[in-house]
Amino acid sequence: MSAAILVFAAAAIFGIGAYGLLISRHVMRKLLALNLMLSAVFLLLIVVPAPIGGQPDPVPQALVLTGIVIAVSTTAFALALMVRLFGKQGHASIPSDLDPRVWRGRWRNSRDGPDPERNGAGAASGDKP
Amino acid sequence: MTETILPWAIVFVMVNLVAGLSRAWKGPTDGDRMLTALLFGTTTVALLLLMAEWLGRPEIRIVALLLVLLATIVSLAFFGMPEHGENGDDG
Amino acid sequence: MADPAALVDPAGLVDPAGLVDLVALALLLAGCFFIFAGTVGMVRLPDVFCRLHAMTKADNLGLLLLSLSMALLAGTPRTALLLLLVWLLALLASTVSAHLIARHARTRLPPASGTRESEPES
Amino acid sequence: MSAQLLVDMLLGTLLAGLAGAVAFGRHLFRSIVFYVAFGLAMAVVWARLGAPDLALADAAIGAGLTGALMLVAFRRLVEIDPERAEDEGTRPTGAAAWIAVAVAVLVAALVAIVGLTALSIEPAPLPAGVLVMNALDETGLGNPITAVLLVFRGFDTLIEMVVLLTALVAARVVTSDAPHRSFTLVAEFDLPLVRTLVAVVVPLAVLVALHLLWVGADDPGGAFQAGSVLAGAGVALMLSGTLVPTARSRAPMRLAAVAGVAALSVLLVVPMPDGRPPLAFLGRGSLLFAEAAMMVSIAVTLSLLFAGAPGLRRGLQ
Repeated sequence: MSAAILVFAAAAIFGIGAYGLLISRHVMRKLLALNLMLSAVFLLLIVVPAPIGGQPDPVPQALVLTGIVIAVSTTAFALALMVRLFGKQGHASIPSDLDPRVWRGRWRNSRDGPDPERNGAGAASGDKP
Repeated sequence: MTETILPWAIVFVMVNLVAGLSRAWKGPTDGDRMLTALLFGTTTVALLLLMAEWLGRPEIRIVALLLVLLATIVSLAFFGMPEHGENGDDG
Repeated sequence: MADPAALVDPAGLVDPAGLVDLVALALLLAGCFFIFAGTVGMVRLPDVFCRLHAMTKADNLGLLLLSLSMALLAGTPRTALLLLLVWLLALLASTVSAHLIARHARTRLPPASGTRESEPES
Repeated sequence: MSAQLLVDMLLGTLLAGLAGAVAFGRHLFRSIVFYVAFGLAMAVVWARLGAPDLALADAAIGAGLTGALMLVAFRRLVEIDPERAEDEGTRPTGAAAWIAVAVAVLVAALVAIVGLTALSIEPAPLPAGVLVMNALDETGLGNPITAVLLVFRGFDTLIEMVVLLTALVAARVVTSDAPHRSFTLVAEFDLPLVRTLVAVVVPLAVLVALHLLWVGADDPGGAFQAGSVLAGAGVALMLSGTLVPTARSRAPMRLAAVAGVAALSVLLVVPMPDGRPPLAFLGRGSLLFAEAAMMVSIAVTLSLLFAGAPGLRRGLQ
């Protein structure tokens, strides 16, 4: 019963993370959302297999344990990338894949230069000190 | 005692945890939000200590020890956070 | 929230083990009360400084009482020492954190004007 | 309703609510704070589920390291340009937002269905976990997770360590031409309280890490947990200005970063020609050696990743 509750919680967290990943444009928000989804997966990995001797199955536990450490290291790398991106383009957003305006903008971009709807930030500002 | 009352104490502490979080949402300043994280940390430690007794797993106390050891680094990282764009307005 | 049947056990008052349980229960309830007080302070008080003041003290007292209760229940000196260490560290952590947060907040809004501004009655 | 069920429901709701608070809402800083709280709540959930190893790792990483990492990265953005640090650009609205909601609901439903189905089907007669528990005596270890990490899936762990190292190298490439700034925040003020804190917390964290390493063979603990705790201590040292990032990396640091991969590969490969299982040729001693090397590597890698710099040196304090 409590396993089912936590499966529902994991599903909700995964869904919320997916929503955040799709809707947000700030890289850090996307990273937070990705980390949420990751936690949901970890939770599922531990909750779903049948417990052995009152403890969760040790094999997924070992996987999740390494996963937690790997997740923080990749997050650190992604954050370093984000800071560089911010310095280069003046904002830390990447266009959302869901925005039709961005689709139009991309299409126009590929045809005739930068997209005016991005406030010129993407193209105009150089590397800030 | 261990069987009957501890789980209810855990529930009570958790309800407190949730209630305290409203401050992190409302703010209004960054300091308030960090303060909630601090409160969350202390209350989580209390929760873990109760759980260690309830579940009969002494290892959980080491988890609580770790939490209090390393909880401060978030405050250290926060200290002197410069003013930023939307700081101060209610959300 | 307490189950009354567990308390009025007549043997509990004579039996030293039962007495320990009773003291532990009293400490547990007191700890819960102070944690509750900390939460109320957190939610209701008007500004950062007041909230800091209320929360750090009430919560750490609550944690102390809870740790004492748990130490009594566990009943081994090793656990009691570990819980004491946890509490002392929590005290240190919240002291430093509260200091840092207060200092940070003071650079933003000077305490006097800040408090007066946000006090509900003025 | 039993209190146990109530605790689980509250925990589940708390987790989902915290996740929602991270993903929704406009303030990035608030999302970061809620993410820290989410990490703490995950540690509680692991403790509740009877997985203290995970709770230890998550207490060190989720509650301390990740939060500090996010805050410091956010602070860098604010330092470069406070106006645009939280700039989201235009968020999708209208149809696009509804597509996101639909996808999220669909994905969540899928996860729930898969999870519940997996819960309801009959478990395999001999899952890997049971095999591990049955063979635990042969390994001479008491902690099945350590046994899985080092004995049964040793090569897997080796690759994990390589991934960790790769992240470090990649981050170094990314930040190579960026100016290395120290964390001047707390250090600048030289607060006596912070010095006291560091003087207490860092030795204790080292002690706890060594304890976790030592008992890891039989009780909850091990290289990953101990390494995370040490990394937390390293982060505390950096934030207080005792350690300062430098542009030059010195040999001991590099050696420490590769120690885990090196020790693990030697210990995994050397016994192979004799047909003995990996890590078997020194008994428990070799396991402890491998774990110690991994602990140092994890601690140094995570600290350097946090610093965003190739090296560290002692600060002025």
